[in-house]
Amino acid sequence: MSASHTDAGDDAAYTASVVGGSGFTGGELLRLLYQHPEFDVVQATSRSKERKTVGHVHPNLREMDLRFTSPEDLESVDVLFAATPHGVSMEHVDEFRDAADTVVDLSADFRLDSEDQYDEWYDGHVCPEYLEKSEYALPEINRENLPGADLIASGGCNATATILGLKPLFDAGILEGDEQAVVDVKVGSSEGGAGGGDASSHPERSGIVRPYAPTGHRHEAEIEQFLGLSVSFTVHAVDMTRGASATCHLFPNAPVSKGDLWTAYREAYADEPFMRTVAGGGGVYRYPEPKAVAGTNFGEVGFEVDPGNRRLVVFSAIDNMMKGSAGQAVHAANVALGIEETAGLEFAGLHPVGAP
Amino acid sequence: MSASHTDAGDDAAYTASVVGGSGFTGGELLRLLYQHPEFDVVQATSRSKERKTVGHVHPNLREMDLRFTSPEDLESVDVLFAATPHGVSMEHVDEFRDAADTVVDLSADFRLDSEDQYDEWYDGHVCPEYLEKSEYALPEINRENLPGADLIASGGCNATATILGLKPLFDAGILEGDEQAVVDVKVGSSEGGAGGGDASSHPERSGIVRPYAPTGHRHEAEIEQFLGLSVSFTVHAVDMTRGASATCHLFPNAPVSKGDLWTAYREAYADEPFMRTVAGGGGVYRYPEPKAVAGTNFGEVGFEVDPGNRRLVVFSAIDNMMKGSAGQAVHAANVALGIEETAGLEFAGLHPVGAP
Amino acid sequence: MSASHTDAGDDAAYTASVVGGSGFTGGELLRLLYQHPEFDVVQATSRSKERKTVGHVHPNLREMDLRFTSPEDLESVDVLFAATPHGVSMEHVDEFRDAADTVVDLSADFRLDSEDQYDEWYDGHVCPEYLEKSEYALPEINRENLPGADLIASGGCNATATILGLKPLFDAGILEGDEQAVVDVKVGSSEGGAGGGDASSHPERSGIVRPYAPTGHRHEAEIEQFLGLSVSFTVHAVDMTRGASATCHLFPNAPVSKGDLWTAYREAYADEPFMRTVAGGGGVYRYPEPKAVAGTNFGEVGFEVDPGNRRLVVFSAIDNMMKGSAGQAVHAANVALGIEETAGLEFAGLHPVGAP
Amino acid sequence: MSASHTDAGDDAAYTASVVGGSGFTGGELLRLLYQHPEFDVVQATSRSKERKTVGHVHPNLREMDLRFTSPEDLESVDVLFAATPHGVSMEHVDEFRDAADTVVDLSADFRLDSEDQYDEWYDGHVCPEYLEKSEYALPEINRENLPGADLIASGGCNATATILGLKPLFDAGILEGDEQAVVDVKVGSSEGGAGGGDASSHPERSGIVRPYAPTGHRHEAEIEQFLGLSVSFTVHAVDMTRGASATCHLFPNAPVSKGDLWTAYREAYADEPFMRTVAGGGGVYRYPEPKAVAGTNFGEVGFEVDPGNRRLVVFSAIDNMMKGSAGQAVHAANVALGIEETAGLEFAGLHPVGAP
Amino acid sequence: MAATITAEDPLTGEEIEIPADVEVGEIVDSPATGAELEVVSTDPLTLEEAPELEEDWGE
Amino acid sequence: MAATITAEDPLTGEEIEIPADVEVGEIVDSPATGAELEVVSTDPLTLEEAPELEEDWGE
Ligand SMILES: NC(=O)c1ccc[n+]([C@@H]2O[C@H](COP(=O)([O-])OP(=O)(O)OC[C@H]3O[C@@H](n4cnc5c(N)ncnc54)[C@H](OP(=O)(O)O)[C@@H]3O)[C@@H](O)[C@H]2O)c1
Ligand SMILES: NC(=O)c1ccc[n+]([C@@H]2O[C@H](COP(=O)([O-])OP(=O)(O)OC[C@H]3O[C@@H](n4cnc5c(N)ncnc54)[C@H](OP(=O)(O)O)[C@@H]3O)[C@@H](O)[C@H]2O)c1
Ligand SMILES: NC(=O)c1ccc[n+]([C@@H]2O[C@H](COP(=O)([O-])OP(=O)(O)OC[C@H]3O[C@@H](n4cnc5c(N)ncnc54)[C@H](OP(=O)(O)O)[C@@H]3O)[C@@H](O)[C@H]2O)c1
Ligand SMILES: NC(=O)c1ccc[n+]([C@@H]2O[C@H](COP(=O)([O-])OP(=O)(O)OC[C@H]3O[C@@H](n4cnc5c(N)ncnc54)[C@H](OP(=O)(O)O)[C@@H]3O)[C@@H](O)[C@H]2O)c1
Ligand SMILES: [Zn+2]
Ligand SMILES: [Zn+2]
Repeated sequence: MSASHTDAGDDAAYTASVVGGSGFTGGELLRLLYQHPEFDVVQATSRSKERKTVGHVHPNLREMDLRFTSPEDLESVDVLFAATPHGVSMEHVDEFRDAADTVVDLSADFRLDSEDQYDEWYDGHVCPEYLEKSEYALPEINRENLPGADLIASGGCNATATILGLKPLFDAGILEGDEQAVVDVKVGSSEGGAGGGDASSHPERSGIVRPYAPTGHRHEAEIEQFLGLSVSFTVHAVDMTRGASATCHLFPNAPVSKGDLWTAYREAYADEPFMRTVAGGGGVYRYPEPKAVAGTNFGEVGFEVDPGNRRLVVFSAIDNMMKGSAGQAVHAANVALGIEETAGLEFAGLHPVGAP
Repeated sequence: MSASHTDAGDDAAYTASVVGGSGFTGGELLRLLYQHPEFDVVQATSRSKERKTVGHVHPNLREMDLRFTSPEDLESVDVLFAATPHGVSMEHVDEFRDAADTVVDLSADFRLDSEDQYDEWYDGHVCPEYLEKSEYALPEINRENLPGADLIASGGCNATATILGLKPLFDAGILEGDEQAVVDVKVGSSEGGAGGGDASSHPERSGIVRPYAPTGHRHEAEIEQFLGLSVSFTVHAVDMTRGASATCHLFPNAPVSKGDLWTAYREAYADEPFMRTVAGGGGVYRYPEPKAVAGTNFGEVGFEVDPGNRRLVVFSAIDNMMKGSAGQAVHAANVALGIEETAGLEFAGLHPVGAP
Repeated sequence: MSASHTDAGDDAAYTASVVGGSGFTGGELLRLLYQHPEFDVVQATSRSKERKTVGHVHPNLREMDLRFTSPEDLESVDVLFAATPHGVSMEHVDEFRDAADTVVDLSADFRLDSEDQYDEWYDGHVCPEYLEKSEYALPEINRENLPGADLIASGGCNATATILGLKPLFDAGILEGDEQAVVDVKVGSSEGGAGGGDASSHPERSGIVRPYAPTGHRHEAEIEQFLGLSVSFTVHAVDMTRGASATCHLFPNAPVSKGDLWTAYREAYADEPFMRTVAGGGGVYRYPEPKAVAGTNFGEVGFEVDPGNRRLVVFSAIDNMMKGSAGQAVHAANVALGIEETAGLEFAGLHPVGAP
Repeated sequence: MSASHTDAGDDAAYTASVVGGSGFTGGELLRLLYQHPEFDVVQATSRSKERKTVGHVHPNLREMDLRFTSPEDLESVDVLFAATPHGVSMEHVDEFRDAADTVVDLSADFRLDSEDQYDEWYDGHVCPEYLEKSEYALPEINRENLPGADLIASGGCNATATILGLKPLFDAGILEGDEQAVVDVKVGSSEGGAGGGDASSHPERSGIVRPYAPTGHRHEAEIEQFLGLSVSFTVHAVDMTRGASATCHLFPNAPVSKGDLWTAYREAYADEPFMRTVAGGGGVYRYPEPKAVAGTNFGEVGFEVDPGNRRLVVFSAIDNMMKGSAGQAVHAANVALGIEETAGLEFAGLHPVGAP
Repeated sequence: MAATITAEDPLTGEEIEIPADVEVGEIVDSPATGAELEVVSTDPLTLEEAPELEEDWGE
Repeated sequence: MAATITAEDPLTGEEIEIPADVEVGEIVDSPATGAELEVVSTDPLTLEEAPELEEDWGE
């Protein structure tokens, strides 16, 4: 018997399955659900790893007694988490909903509100009728609509980082939506998923600062949908495995002080269990950093004012695999089902930690 | 209120303090105890960071509502953990024992049995009378003596990795103690502690394979004490922050098969909650690796036979900050106090994870 | 005798010394001058490493037969390179000029034109009379004034990256100076120099995206001086040792096409021996990256247009130790002395290379 | 015109081609030959990158005016370098020799002396008649046979590191061949070549200490052939891109002092242009390290004695892409053709440098 | 989860659980060793180690 | 833990807890901002931001 065998077994309130369990976010879902007091994982799918143990792919889960099965044979569960590439869930959503009361999808397939947006930013949508029904997972902006939701769309990692950084400014009226906004994002290699190509091999991907989405990143759509702000978005790949860090350069219409900002962020996040504001001060970790939240569901936000340029800089850092996907998905499921919000998500992270 | 505020408060059975709480292993102790159901942390000491919050130094613990105090003013607690450099605990052990019923020391000060060994490997000892009383923390080799122990010496990280790798071979009679044994160790930068010098600056320490203890490493003493085997020990620094990986090249007196080895390791570790045997097979993670256990209290051991050279190779991997120090210390305290062994140590680790 | 002993000995046309030879850029100067056909290094100073060999500090220069001496005892040379922290050269400039006909300073001490600027951005200046006499080293913007110059100020690394990226846009009239300009910079750990503090230890510095100059970076002054553009500047530390990458988010007054941009950059850099334009195309390396120029004196610039946001994104990448300091300094010295511009600077760089 | 355009054009004495020019060692060959005073590169082959420029794949060679062509259409040259996977050269050796007077092969195909060895360690050989004719490239052990050689086999990178470390001990009679010898090797990701699989993706390959060849590595054959010593060989992958570091744990029949060792290594390498002995002393870099030779053709060797275990530890470090393959190949070609040995190989390396 | 049956791991001698519907020629992995095991017969259920292709790194 | 008293964080306006025995001139840090705060008076207890030395990186 193993230490991590906190598998709640018969005590668990809900059964769960993970479609796409051999992928990176699928592995994180399995880890979180396996150690979650209220979930019992009964299925993980993979086409390429069928019959192999979960530990074969995810070495941190060697203790888990589960083998991948085909996504063709979905078992009936309370909650199905889908961690498949864009396009898969929209194809299979009816099967998913037949198999489970609640479907939580990590892809972009149900994040946007209208078919038009999918036509503009993606390659259209095959079941636009679900777009109205689905709820965006991020509790910090959509908590009130999650209880009882049966189709939940977990946010994009870079969009999540950006939205978490900027939302308090809209709530406080510091931003109104017509401002110039540059968002310069730095991400780790796990954002690319387990697939990877030439550019993600270790020799080519180590030590880089590589513009991978210079313009036109699809997460602009989510940000605009939720904040009403059109952002100039650029994403760089840097040398870490986990982490998304968004630096937002903003030009508010009226001057703003650090005190105003502290008030705005306190208002927004003082009661949020997973949000921290870090804005200057002493020591090594003075602003948000992905390292400080690696492996956790925490988000860090912070800011600095630049009066000379009438600029406001907002920093936001998350673990793309946690707050940016699997952790957000479990958080939303907790809220949807009425479970304690932080259940299964308490891990505080590590210090020191290298390039997690 | 914070997600990681699993601080057990009034429910916790035991109070605890951490002397040396601003250091690397001290930070890990704080993290583990903070999220431990049976402990309530009431004090963390630091001379250089007095009055600063714990989160000032350890950004993963920003939620923790505790400030460093001076080690001169120790509060009364049930268990005092000392995470100070070699030599400090032996100077202060009487104060520590006055302040606490149980003292768990992470340094080398109480690991060896006799003053002679300290004369040979260190610079002597100032209170050798405690050497007989103290118990080595590693439950896998000393579980039966831990219940009720009031002075516990947590093992050296490299010694722990080596002992865990080799012990099953002694139990099974495959090794007897007179064999040639080369142990080639690779470690991360957190082994050096928070101090660091020129050699541990990022530009000088990145990307290295650097022989840092070519010969004469003091952990040889612990290994010999517990296994009765004299090992040829060499330690290299490599580019990771957490992790110790020991490769043991052994020349048994009689031929040994993989089947024999599987039997030996199963006998030794099948019931151990934190030990995994990983020896060949498919996928990416076929042998023990520090990445696979980073952030956790797990140890991985594995082996391969090399009949052409009549050699047996044993691999062992741990997180030096966890199984190699803070995790081992908490594990031993759990056993000493009769708490569930795995309490507070269930974290399964992350995948993927970079250079944690 | 050694392979790298291309030390030109009696054939070399000029003698040179390096003040601050034990530092990071000082080490690069020594390497470049040692292998330069027209220079003979006769002195390298260090107070802390006096009497030690150059190879003691810089392991790549173990073959070099030179020991550090005190900066108090400067020898007479043709060219003195100073690679000391800000403030040292302004104190010692008269001694430097007594010792050498040509002084090339790598610090910020002689980069700005007026005492006012030093009052605003630094802590004033002790010999403002030299500010008019000194020439900025970067040949791409100041080649015509370098021949015969006797006091040369090598540019700031982040300023150099930014200026190289933006200058073609001013030459071509695409930018005029009144535009909104956000410059988001990512730098490696060697920018901090050999000193380093807590924040630059390997465990704390690995795997980071850390805002280290959120606003108010002093390089804004250089950029404004040369381009007449006020930039909103933010610098992040990321996990590499060498490299500075500047992403400039610009909002030109009139729309601009990729064709216009190709023309502008071709005009500016087609005849420049060290500038490459990389803007889209296939393969792994489609935009400027520090990895692609690591160890070299090359600069890469590139761009992308974002019509939806009326934005122009310019990327610029250099090795901060080369094009951003030591390489730029030698390049300028070559031009000043009438030596072949590329002499000693031909190294093409490495592929693959990790986090150089 | 470009800085690195030291392409000797009409002055170059020899024409050269690189078969497998899109691979990692092929790229290094192109870089070295491009900047070599005596070579003019006329062809680089790639099947998958046919018609693309060399710079498309190797960003450090963007200035090079050459496109990949098919290996089916070999041009006539003085020297053909083959940097293809094991098995390709033995299939095509006659075509290669038709196209060129001198063939330098980087694969294992012509390194061993007899067909028997290929039967034992590889999958046999298709043209064993060449095995007697080919010369091993490493000048440090085979310089006298290289002049005029027309088929040259560049050594294995791990074998090269080991042989360079141990040879002085055989020359000096310190080792005789019947000793116990453990060789524990740590290598970077470029050893795997540009292909790579799941295990070499950045997320899976970062921060590892991974046993990739626990036993039975084929380089044992080369080592035994040249030293007459059977070595217990284990190879680990660690987090760097370039570099191979071999730690040899040896048990000599008679005691040996550090003085004896210094004498042995001085005898062996004092006149070697690319070998350094580094064995203790002060500073950060006290023993051989791959970082100290990254990007160069240098090899570092060093040692320490462990009288307690009657052990001798030898460290050896090279850049696998240079001294371990492309550099060694060019070095051998220089010797074979009577060119200055160090021509084109003078680069001294970088300091600081991260994980090159 | 789908039905499972037990078989002996040919490497370690342990009893392991594998899916009940395996067919001859299928590959499953051993949870203890991670090794790939080939189903060489279903009656009696017999597994054998399936040697993976050796990687040929860095030679 | 030792006794604490509350004071107002001059940066954020929040009430923060600091050790009861602070003296004028001492530095404590603000838990919310991490900023260094100097005790400029104890009666009434008043804190001011203590500007840290700027790092002078990479210029
Ligand atoms: N990685 C991140 O940081 C991140 C963050 C936010 C959101 N997301 C989103 O989360 C989703 C998963 O991302 P990831 O990074 O985990 O990807 P990944 O590592 O590539 O994993 C994809 C998973 O889906 C499975 N799969 C692929 N095609 C399938 C199909 N047609 N039917 C059923 N299963 C299929 C794969 O396994 P088999 O091929 O073996 O079946 C694999 O288990 C994506 O939509 C991504 O955009 C990812
Ligand atoms: N790092 C590892 O992987 C590892 C593994 C196994 C065992 N260990 C052992 O664990 C112990 C701590 O290691 P570490 O890596 O955590 O070291 P560290 O990061 O250097 O921390 C040392 C701590 O001790 C405090 N301290 C130093 N001198 C003291 C003194 N004279 N009195 C009271 N406190 C003092 C320091 O804080 P102030 O100076 O501010 O008081 C700091 O909090 C060492 O004995 C080490 O050998 C470490
Ligand atoms: N690092 C970069 O990427 C970069 C880029 C552009 C510009 N720069 C500029 O280049 C200069 C050097 O930077 P660095 O990174 O090479 O710094 P560094 O590594 O810290 O080296 C500084 C050197 O100056 C010497 N030194 C310090 N104080 C001195 C004094 N008062 N008198 C004489 N020598 C003194 C030091 O040696 P001793 O203390 O032993 O004498 C050392 O050799 C700085 O002005 C920096 O802003 C650096
Ligand atoms: N990497 C090292 O550190 C190292 C060290 C010592 C020795 N070596 C040896 O050097 C050789 C090359 O290694 P590498 O790491 O450079 O490999 P690599 O990166 O995989 O490159 C292999 C090259 O060979 C070409 N190629 C593959 N199959 C071919 C075929 N059948 N006919 C013609 N061309 C073919 C490939 O291009 P296309 O497929 O596009 O034609 C590519 O250009 C190997 O034999 C290796 O063992 C490598
Ligand atoms: Zn690193
Ligand atoms: Zn890395």
